[in-house]
Amino acid sequence: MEPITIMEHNIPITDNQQPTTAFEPKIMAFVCNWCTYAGADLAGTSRMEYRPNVRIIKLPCTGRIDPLFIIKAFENGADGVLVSGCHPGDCHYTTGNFHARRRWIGFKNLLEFIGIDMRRLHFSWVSASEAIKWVDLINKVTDEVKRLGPFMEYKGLKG
Amino acid sequence: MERLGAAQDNMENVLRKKAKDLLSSGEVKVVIGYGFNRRGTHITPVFITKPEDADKLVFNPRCVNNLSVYLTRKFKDIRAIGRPAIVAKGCDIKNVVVLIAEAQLKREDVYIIGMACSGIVYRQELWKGELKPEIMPTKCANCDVRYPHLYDCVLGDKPAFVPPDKPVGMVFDKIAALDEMDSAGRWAFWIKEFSRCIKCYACRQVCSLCYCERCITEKNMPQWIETSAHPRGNLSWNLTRAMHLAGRCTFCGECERSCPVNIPLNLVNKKLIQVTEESFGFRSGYDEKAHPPMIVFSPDDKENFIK
Amino acid sequence: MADIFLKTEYLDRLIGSVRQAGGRFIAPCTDARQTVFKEAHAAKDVVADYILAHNSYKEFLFPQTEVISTHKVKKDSVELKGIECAAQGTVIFGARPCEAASLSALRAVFTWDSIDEFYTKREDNTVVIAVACTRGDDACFCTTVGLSPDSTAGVDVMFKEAEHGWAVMPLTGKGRAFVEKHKDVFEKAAPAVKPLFYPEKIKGVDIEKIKERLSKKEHYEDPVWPELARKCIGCGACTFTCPTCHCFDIIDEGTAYEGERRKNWDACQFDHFTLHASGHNPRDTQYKRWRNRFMCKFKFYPDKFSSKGCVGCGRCIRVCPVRLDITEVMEEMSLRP
Amino acid sequence: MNNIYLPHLVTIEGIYEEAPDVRTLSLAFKDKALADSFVFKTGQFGLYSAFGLGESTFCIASPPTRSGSIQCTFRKSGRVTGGLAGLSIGDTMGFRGPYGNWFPLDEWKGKDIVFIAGGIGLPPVRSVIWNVLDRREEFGKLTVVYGAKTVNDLVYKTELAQWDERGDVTLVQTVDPGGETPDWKGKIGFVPTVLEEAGPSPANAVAVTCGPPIMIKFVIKALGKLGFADESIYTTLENKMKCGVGKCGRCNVGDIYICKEGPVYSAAEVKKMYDDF
Repeated sequence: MEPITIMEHNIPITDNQQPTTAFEPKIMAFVCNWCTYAGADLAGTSRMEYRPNVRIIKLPCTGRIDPLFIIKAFENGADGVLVSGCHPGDCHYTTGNFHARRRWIGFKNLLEFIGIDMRRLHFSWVSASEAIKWVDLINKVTDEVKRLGPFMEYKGLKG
Repeated sequence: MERLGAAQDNMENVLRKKAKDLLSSGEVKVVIGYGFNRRGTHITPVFITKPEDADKLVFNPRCVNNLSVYLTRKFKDIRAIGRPAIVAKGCDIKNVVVLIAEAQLKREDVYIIGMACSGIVYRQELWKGELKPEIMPTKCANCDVRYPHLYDCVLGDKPAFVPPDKPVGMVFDKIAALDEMDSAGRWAFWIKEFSRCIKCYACRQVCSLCYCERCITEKNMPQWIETSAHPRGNLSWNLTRAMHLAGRCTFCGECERSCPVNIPLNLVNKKLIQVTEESFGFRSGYDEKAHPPMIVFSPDDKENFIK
Repeated sequence: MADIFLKTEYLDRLIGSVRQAGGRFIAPCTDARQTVFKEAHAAKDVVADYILAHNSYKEFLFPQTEVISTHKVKKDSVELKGIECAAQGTVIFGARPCEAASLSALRAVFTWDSIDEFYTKREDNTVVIAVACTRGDDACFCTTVGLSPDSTAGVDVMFKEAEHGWAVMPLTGKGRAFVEKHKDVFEKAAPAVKPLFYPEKIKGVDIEKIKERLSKKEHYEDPVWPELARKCIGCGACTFTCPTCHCFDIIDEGTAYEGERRKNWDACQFDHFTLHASGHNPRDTQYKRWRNRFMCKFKFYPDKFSSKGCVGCGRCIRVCPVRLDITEVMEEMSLRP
Repeated sequence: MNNIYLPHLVTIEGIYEEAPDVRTLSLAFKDKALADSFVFKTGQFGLYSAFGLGESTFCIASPPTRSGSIQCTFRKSGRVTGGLAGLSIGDTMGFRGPYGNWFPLDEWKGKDIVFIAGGIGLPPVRSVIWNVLDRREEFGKLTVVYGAKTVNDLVYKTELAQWDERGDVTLVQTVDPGGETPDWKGKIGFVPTVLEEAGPSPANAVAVTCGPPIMIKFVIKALGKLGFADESIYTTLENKMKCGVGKCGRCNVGDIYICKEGPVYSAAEVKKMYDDF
């Protein structure tokens, strides 16, 4: 899967989908360059098969993942969002993922309090060698969001 | 640091005298305080620059504003006057503490006149001549800084009030009620509340911790937050503002008080205060030397959701 | 048509009658612990005991955000569609005479030279029913700006409170047609109306004097401006609740491939309102922005559109987080030589 | 339906790099009938849309004497101009206008004209210059004083060379101190000072100026020193605009709406204005 670039122009991720049996969710994955992306790469070069629903945006570090990215992904029609980076202690920049973890603790609680279904938002640590973990994660997240159906609550927020 | 004891009814006199002294000695150039409006019906911020005007200062339960907003760099005109003194309740001083911690202000650049406080009204309109618990905001019911914690001089006698062990008040009750709901219920509640938002940005402007000269919503390359006041743009704005205040908000309640459409912003802010306290053991506004929790980390931060 | 009366219990039938004809019935209702103009579905929604709705009803004529065009960007062309404003028949009930007077100001700005149909179509399809004030508070100052609790500017039908109902006075063609259309709910009677509340005229305020003063270029440098507006925090609460403020922004929303252009409320109090791309800002400090709003109300509108810029409803005073009182500035401007 | 905010679709026919981040777009209306009927006067402006990003206001930089297409010149500085700069030849954008008033060229017949521009203020003046050059015989002596921060920032470099070569235009170019290159032949100094040095005669002459607001203020002063009457100094003021038609409320200088009663004013009118630009 070709990663798409950061949303300078808000590249649309979805068309208007109606809940059908053939619903294929759009999952946005924000991953760090050094661990999770390399892990996903390993999955690809190892010819592992996983659900094609995920769109990966690669960032230098999880510390770069602004909570706004997640809001924007939902605004632009993502049905689920996955955020993933190096395991604590393994950050390429030493501490980026520690900062990210703090931020996510706040943000996850905030979104939960606002009422966003936490089955649509996943956080994980996937290292460069964990291709199998990545594949399992994507399959699990995709299946879970697929069961939930399209994120109509957010998509319904029109002007 | 000076302690000027005074009974509640004599505090104003002590305050005026102090302000007069500060201005005439040239120690400060302006006293940011509270005064009556011209018709004497409401309390409004006043800026006293001449000793003879110090008698305009008042202090009573209707002094709801958090004047620390005037210490931020948004107010260049006020900074240009010279060193300010600020009349501040304990809860307002918490914001001054955060401003100092975040290097927006040097401790020596402000003279803090701390006011011993017995509580304020939630909104001035509720004042009917007597301060009753039902017209007081939740912050007052749990206040541990009725006698200020950081000051150059403090006025008034130490109030006997002791905050309850377990926090009480409407905000806590509502947060508990929301926590009880399922996510669909919370979503419905918040979308309804945020949908009223008119993007007047009173919440941002009145907040002393929203001191950015260019707010994220004014950044348009790309336009992260849609400026339209439709439910999608409103949700994005309110979530982002809450997140930007995470670990910094002191629960002064100014945003909710200022909101012309009564969005219960205190709930979101208090929720995040609870989260930062539980997760990082941090309480904002008490220590001007402590780093705000979102700019530091601990390798031992605990969470249960990162798989 | 004389001596028309609407019984309190018949308000429900009036609402039903309007809604049956496909119209919106906007009235002061309770929402989030305050009285606001909202669509009422039945008389039980309508609040009777209020001074002034918290918001201005301008949002039903000039919505906070509305789509003006949509576009789709294709590989080598753009599909552009203008939106035609579908103006639903609207009845505004329970407006106060002060805010009704603001319509001429809005109409003037939206129709001078080019005509903004988004506004005019809605206004044409709106009947304003004002209820003369029997209550007020210390922020009311209609009498100071030359209006009164039963002034008729902009009002299509005037209601005056009486025992068990309202005395009804259609004032315009639109108003007469409205009463005629829903004649079944009205009856013939001439009850005694309740006494009106006249806010005290603020001593020392002279609108003409203010205007004269504002006409002098020197007042721009008057050191009193920074002082008067010092406490202003630069939010848009006053402008967004003001019935005459009309400034807006035009922005594009959507993705790189499709989206819409919107007209959104904007406020002259925001620091980025007049900021040039070069970084130059003609109104770079808050007092200049505040001065502009004040002048807009008391000089530009009266001069340019011969209409009232300020109708004295007092919303900006009530809603201001720091209680910056426009009447105090008016007083100051009248007092100064 | 009459939607005053709906732009016309135009195709980009040409793109010219003028200076770093400054480019000119040549635009043709998609609608043939409109292309034929479209008229404007020099000094008027329009709103240019990059769809999905928004609208920006620039003057029409081409003269009305050259029909067929209109041109705009802008500096890439924000969301919309960034988007416009990203378009290529053949792409579609939006245009609405012409709006505002214009330079009273017909009143200037037989007079000398002094053009003073700074930086990105040349485009509106350029429209007048070409308009005047296309009707050269109707006017007297022409002087152009143009300055920019650096040599590189001078816009319309080829046209400046053309004007220099013509012989019937006196061109004085200047750059701010420090902005010169080793082979710079023009002057070094700020526009108002250079203007005073050039000392164009005020007799039977009008002056046209555009540039940053601060430059305009000083140029008007300098022209006054040279003996120009306020009535014979013209400038174009451009404030931030969103609607272009006197509704959105942000371009006003005091009670004057630049978009409707401007953008072209004489210095006499400018001096009457509130100091709010």
